[in-house]
Amino acid sequence: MPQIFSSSSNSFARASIVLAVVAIGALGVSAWELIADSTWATRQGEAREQPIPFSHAHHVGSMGIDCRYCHASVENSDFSIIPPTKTCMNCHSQIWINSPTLEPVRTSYATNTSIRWTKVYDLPDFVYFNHSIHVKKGVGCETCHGRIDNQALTWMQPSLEMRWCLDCHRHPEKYVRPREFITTMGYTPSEPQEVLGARLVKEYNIQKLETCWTCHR
Amino acid sequence: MSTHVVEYLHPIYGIMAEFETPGELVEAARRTREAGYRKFDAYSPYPLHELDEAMDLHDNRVSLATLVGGLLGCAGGFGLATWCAAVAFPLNIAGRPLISVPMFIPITFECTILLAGLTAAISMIMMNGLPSPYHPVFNVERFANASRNKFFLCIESEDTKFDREDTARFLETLQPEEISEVAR
Amino acid sequence: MQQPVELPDRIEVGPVIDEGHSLASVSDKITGIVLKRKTTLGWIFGFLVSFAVLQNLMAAATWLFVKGVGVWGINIPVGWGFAIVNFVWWIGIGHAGTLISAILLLLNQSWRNAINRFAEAMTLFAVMCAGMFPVLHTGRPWLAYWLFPYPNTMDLWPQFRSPLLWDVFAVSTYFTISAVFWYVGLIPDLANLRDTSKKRWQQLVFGGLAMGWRGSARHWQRYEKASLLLAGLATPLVVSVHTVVSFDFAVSIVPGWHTTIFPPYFVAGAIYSGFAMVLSLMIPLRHFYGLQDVITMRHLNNMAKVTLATGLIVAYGYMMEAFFGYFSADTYEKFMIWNRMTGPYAMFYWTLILCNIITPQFLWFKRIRTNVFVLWCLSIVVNIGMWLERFVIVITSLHRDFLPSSWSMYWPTLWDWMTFTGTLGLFLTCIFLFVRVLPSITIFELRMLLPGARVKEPIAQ
Amino acid sequence: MRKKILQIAVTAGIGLLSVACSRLDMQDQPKYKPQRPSDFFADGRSERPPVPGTVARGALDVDEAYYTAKGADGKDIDYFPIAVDRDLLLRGQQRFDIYCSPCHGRIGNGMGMIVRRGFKQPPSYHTDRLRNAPVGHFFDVMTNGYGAMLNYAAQVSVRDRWAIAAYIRALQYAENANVNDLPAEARNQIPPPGREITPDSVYEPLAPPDPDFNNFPNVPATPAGVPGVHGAGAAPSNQPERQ
Amino acid sequence: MIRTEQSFEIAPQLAGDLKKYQNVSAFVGLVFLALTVAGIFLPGGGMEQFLRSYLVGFWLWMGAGAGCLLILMTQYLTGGAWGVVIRRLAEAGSKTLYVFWPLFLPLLLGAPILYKWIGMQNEPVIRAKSLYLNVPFLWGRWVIYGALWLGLTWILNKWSLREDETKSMEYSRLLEKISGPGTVFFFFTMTFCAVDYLMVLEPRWFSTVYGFMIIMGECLTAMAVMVATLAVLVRFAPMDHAVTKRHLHDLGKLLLALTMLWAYMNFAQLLITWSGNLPEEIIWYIKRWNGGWGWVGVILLVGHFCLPFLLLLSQDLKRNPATIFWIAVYLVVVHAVDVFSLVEPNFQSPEHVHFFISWLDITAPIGFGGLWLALFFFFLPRRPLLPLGAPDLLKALNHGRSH
Repeated sequence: MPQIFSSSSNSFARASIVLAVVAIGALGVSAWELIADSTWATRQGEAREQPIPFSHAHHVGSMGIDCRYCHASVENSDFSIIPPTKTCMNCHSQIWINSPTLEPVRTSYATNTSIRWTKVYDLPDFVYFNHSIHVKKGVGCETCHGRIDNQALTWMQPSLEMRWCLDCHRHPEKYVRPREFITTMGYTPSEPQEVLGARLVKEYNIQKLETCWTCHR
Repeated sequence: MSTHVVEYLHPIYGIMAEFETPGELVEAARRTREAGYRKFDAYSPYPLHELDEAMDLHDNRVSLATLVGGLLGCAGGFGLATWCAAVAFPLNIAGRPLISVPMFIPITFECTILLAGLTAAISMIMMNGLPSPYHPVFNVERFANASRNKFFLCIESEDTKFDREDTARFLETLQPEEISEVAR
Repeated sequence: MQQPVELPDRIEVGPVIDEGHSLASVSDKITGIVLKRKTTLGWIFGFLVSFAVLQNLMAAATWLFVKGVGVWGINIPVGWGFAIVNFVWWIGIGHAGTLISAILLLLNQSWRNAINRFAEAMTLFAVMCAGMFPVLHTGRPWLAYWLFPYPNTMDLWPQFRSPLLWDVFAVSTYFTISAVFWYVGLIPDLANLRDTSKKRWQQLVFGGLAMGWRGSARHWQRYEKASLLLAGLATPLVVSVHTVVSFDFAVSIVPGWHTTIFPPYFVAGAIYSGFAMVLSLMIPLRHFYGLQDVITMRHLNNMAKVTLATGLIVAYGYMMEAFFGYFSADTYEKFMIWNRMTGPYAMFYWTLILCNIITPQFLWFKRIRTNVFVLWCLSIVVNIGMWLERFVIVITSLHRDFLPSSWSMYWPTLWDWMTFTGTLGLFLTCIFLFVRVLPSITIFELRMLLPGARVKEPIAQ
Repeated sequence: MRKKILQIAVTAGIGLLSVACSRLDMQDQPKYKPQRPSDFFADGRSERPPVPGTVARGALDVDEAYYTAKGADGKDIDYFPIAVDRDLLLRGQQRFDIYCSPCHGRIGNGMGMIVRRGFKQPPSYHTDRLRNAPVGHFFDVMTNGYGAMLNYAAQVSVRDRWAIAAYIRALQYAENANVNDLPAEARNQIPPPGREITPDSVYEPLAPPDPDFNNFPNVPATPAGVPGVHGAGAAPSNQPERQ
Repeated sequence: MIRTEQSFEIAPQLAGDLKKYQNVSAFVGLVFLALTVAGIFLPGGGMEQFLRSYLVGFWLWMGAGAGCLLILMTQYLTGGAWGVVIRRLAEAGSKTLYVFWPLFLPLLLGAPILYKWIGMQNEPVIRAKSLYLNVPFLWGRWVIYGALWLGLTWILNKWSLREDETKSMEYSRLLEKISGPGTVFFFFTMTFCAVDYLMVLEPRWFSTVYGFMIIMGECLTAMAVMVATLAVLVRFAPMDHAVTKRHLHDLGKLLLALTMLWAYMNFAQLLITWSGNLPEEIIWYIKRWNGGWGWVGVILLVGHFCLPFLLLLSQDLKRNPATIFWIAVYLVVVHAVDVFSLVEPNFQSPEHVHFFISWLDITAPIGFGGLWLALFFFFLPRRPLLPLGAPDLLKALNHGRSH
């Protein structure tokens, strides 16, 4: 008998084809896209453990210390340094000198060894990023790093995905602020951002650099 | 010639006649159509263009679907290239214009072919109601030869003119090798 | 009334199918190869050898992933080495299949019917081998999906003004459409296998793949239409694919690459090597499976003629390159052609001329065309010649480019050779599996060639 | 990176996983970027200090007064070795607010935020001792530290130190200023009595700052009447800076 | 041998018609050629303009004859029903070369006026190719082309008639044998001919695909003329019962294929030259892109490719003699525009590009067309319209009748 399949097999065959197309075509692709874009993959917003539970919320938020007090190279260098232990000791040679939490700092200072901080904003090595030019063109610390004055443990505010970079590179007028408010947290523009941004773009001569070699060099 | 008529409790799918040569099948199909039957089908191990005329088959929907697919592919390919190069990711490459029409033609062409080709194949399969691994005609023992060397004609019970006795008698006048009833 | 006129009724060419076959006999002969024929020792031996050679690819690819593309011989200025040579060679071979199927179907060439299935399968396997090289050449094959346009976190879209992207579209479209065309052609034969096989698992597998094909006239009508449409679409597609491959070179300004004849000349070269490869494979297949009655002398003769014709177009291309090297009066063009002929790779150039232009001239003689063994040897020579052509185009144009300070030599490393031979192994492994598990000749189209298959014989006037 | 983990997983899924997981991506390349650890050097740092005695081309600190604030007699100088102008003062104000105000307070009274949290209170600038101290003294303290205060040489550049010193002088001057010292039009802008100076209000910039703090011109005309300014214009103001 | 009662004689009415076409063509041709020659002395003309327009008209119709020769050889090589039904048309077309080859002479004599390279012997670029580009060799090549083309035409026509008379396989084999090498040599000579008379109009420019491109255009013209003629012939004996719709369909497909090949070669040259953007190459397109010439390009893109492509896709239009006739005629006309745009834009400086056309550019193609068609209709009825000795004649006659 040439009849090999039962009468239910027709629906089964058709359903399985539709299912395969949906599963592979739609779900597979979108799932991959969702995973790659998820905070799980990018580690966006995830507070990272550090050798010392340093709190920006305390130092910036309640003490009002300016960002540049510690990250002193941000205006002049492509790299904004994580401060050397000596910078901590500027104050902690006098206050909290017995705190066990700060023991690694004292040890580091005494033995001249580096504290190994965990890098939170870790750009891929094939990306060239220059802090000083961003600061100079009116990109506030807050624009990328968020309300750091509220972060007890530091987390990454943006996804650091390329499209996040490109968004600002294509539309800087949406983000720039006057230079004197660079380190201001909770900054609100004094006039509508569209007006201010457009003016600053002109005034600071901000170019919309989108070529590959702007960042990948 | 012999006739096997099996009594089924359930209504049957149709009555099937088996022929030895393609000429007989074409002639049978022509006469079946002339006799007023509409819901019937001929089965052959290779395409017989004469059957298209004999059964009055003029289905151009595959061509139409392919044309639509091709046009969509053409517009889609060119649109994709233009959108990517001029809107989503405008980049100066060696001073070429963002919309470099000559350079978009290869991809427009490939997309046209891809979509048209896939549409042709998929629409053919879908319009043929495939996949249908189960089909009543396979219930006939000798239908295994339909893909090998024999020619079959099946008048379906859904035809308004169908009558189990009359149709069987009609098929016998076509002088087939064998007549069988097809279980549903 | 006119005087009666005498017309010649000579049939000069041999039959496309030997006499004595009937509908049942062709069906049983071809399905028998898949269903009944015992797996011979020769097949097992051949398969194992191919599979062993395939391991070269596995090893070479693994090492490539471990170390990076530096294991290959490529460097500045020859950044496109074996990978591109082999890519173009394989994709060229992949052209005969669809060409035979599509163009000959459009032209109603009945001799196509016996060889198209096999040639199409060959196409698929060759394109598989071809596609592997650019992907490996990227250095990070696991990111190959970046080549396609899809919304991504980089906000990046492929560069549609780059011929390399055209290549991605062309090759993937070609593979898809070839696979679809091949599968659509298989459906009626799978139904035949389903109905003929006696083993339950075979019935299930073939039955599932045949999707319940039952040879209905209504189905055939749409089926024929779809086949014709696919053929009509595939024909320009074949041409476009190698055209795009030629654009990979020609759109640049490297002397030796940037020349307008590249598109037609590449397409001809692809068909040339493709037909040569079909001959190289078809002749042993025909011999070992006793298919002399369906793959007749006429097939071989015709394929030899197509090979000769395309070979002559390729020769025309070489001549034009040489002539315009002189006629351009351009320093770089002149130097390029002179360097090809007398430079460090001159040996390759002259071997290529010998293999691609001089040797195939024997095909002018019918005695050569119908001598199966000599024809087979010639087809191998052409395959080697076409490989050398790509080597000469890629390497000699790059290794002496504009700046003499960056001149260098290119030699493939062991890993290059292993990758290349490995793809040969992959190709042959697939071929061996294919001839074992699927009908390598289109049965239903073969039936149409039989004398009794026509409803009425054409009437002479 | 988790993206790498993903890629490893996918790669494994398609059967391409090899021993080379570390090569799966170019996110982490075997190269040194700032502050990246190193297995090669004994101290574990990739950043190397220059060999002692190295002088970068064009960075020879020949001007003793400018770089050390010491005169030929080894005592702190009492003049500014650079031109002092409005831009320098504004720069000094900004730098003071960043680096000094946490302890010294915004007005230099020694009541900064850190002091309120237990740091030893520094002396107010508005004592006679400090009012009479030579400007070189402030520079020297910033460069070498003083008492509980560690040095700020690494954080504040030489030029900025002079700018801060100038600003300290301005603070001292302002603290003892009389309303009559102001020009007539500025006098009108003094807030009416009753508005107190709150910590919030001192956070506001005292004057509209120059937008470009980093590029302030090097040799402007020297304003008259600023105490402690001597030898204006004679200073080697284009000296490269030393940390 | 199969005896058939069927007539293969040319119907008397058709013979009369052909005679009439011949006379009308000859009249039109001579009048317009005379006008063209008069253009040397008339306003809007002049010697150089005359030579340019002469080249436009001459190349279009010489190409039609050469295309017929190539198609004649090709059909011997490929076989197939389409070749059998147009063989006699191709033979008649190829014989026009007997007259058109001497017509190269005005171009050769006027070469110093028409071809700038002759006056540029001191320029390094021209000197570098002086081995090829010199006047004696130009004449020499003309002789070589003539010897080869006329020799091939003569021998193919002769053997074809012999095949008819003797019905012997010997001649069929000879025809096939000569066609192989003949095609090869024709390709090379026609490529060099295109270089000699067209490419060097822009002395520094070169393109390797040029030969292919020109030959495809010639085949297209030739095929269009033959299809148009066949569409007329099918109304009369013997073609009325020999040619089926299927034959027209196949020939229409070949027209479609040639249209696509023409477009393909042009696109290949355009894309590669445009993306390379090298000064010595792009000049050719700059002269055809700016100053109004771009519209000629648009006409060619739409008129020479898009429109015929879409029309020829339709099965019904291909099968209907009336429609395929007009499509074929249209293709000849639009190809004249192509030849015009190959020749005329070269005569302008790249700095000052502007569209221009002389009335001679209209009269010359019409004049040569009349001459060509007169010759064609003169040669056509000299032998049976179908090759009665062709081995696959019967098969060809049955083509399209089996179902």
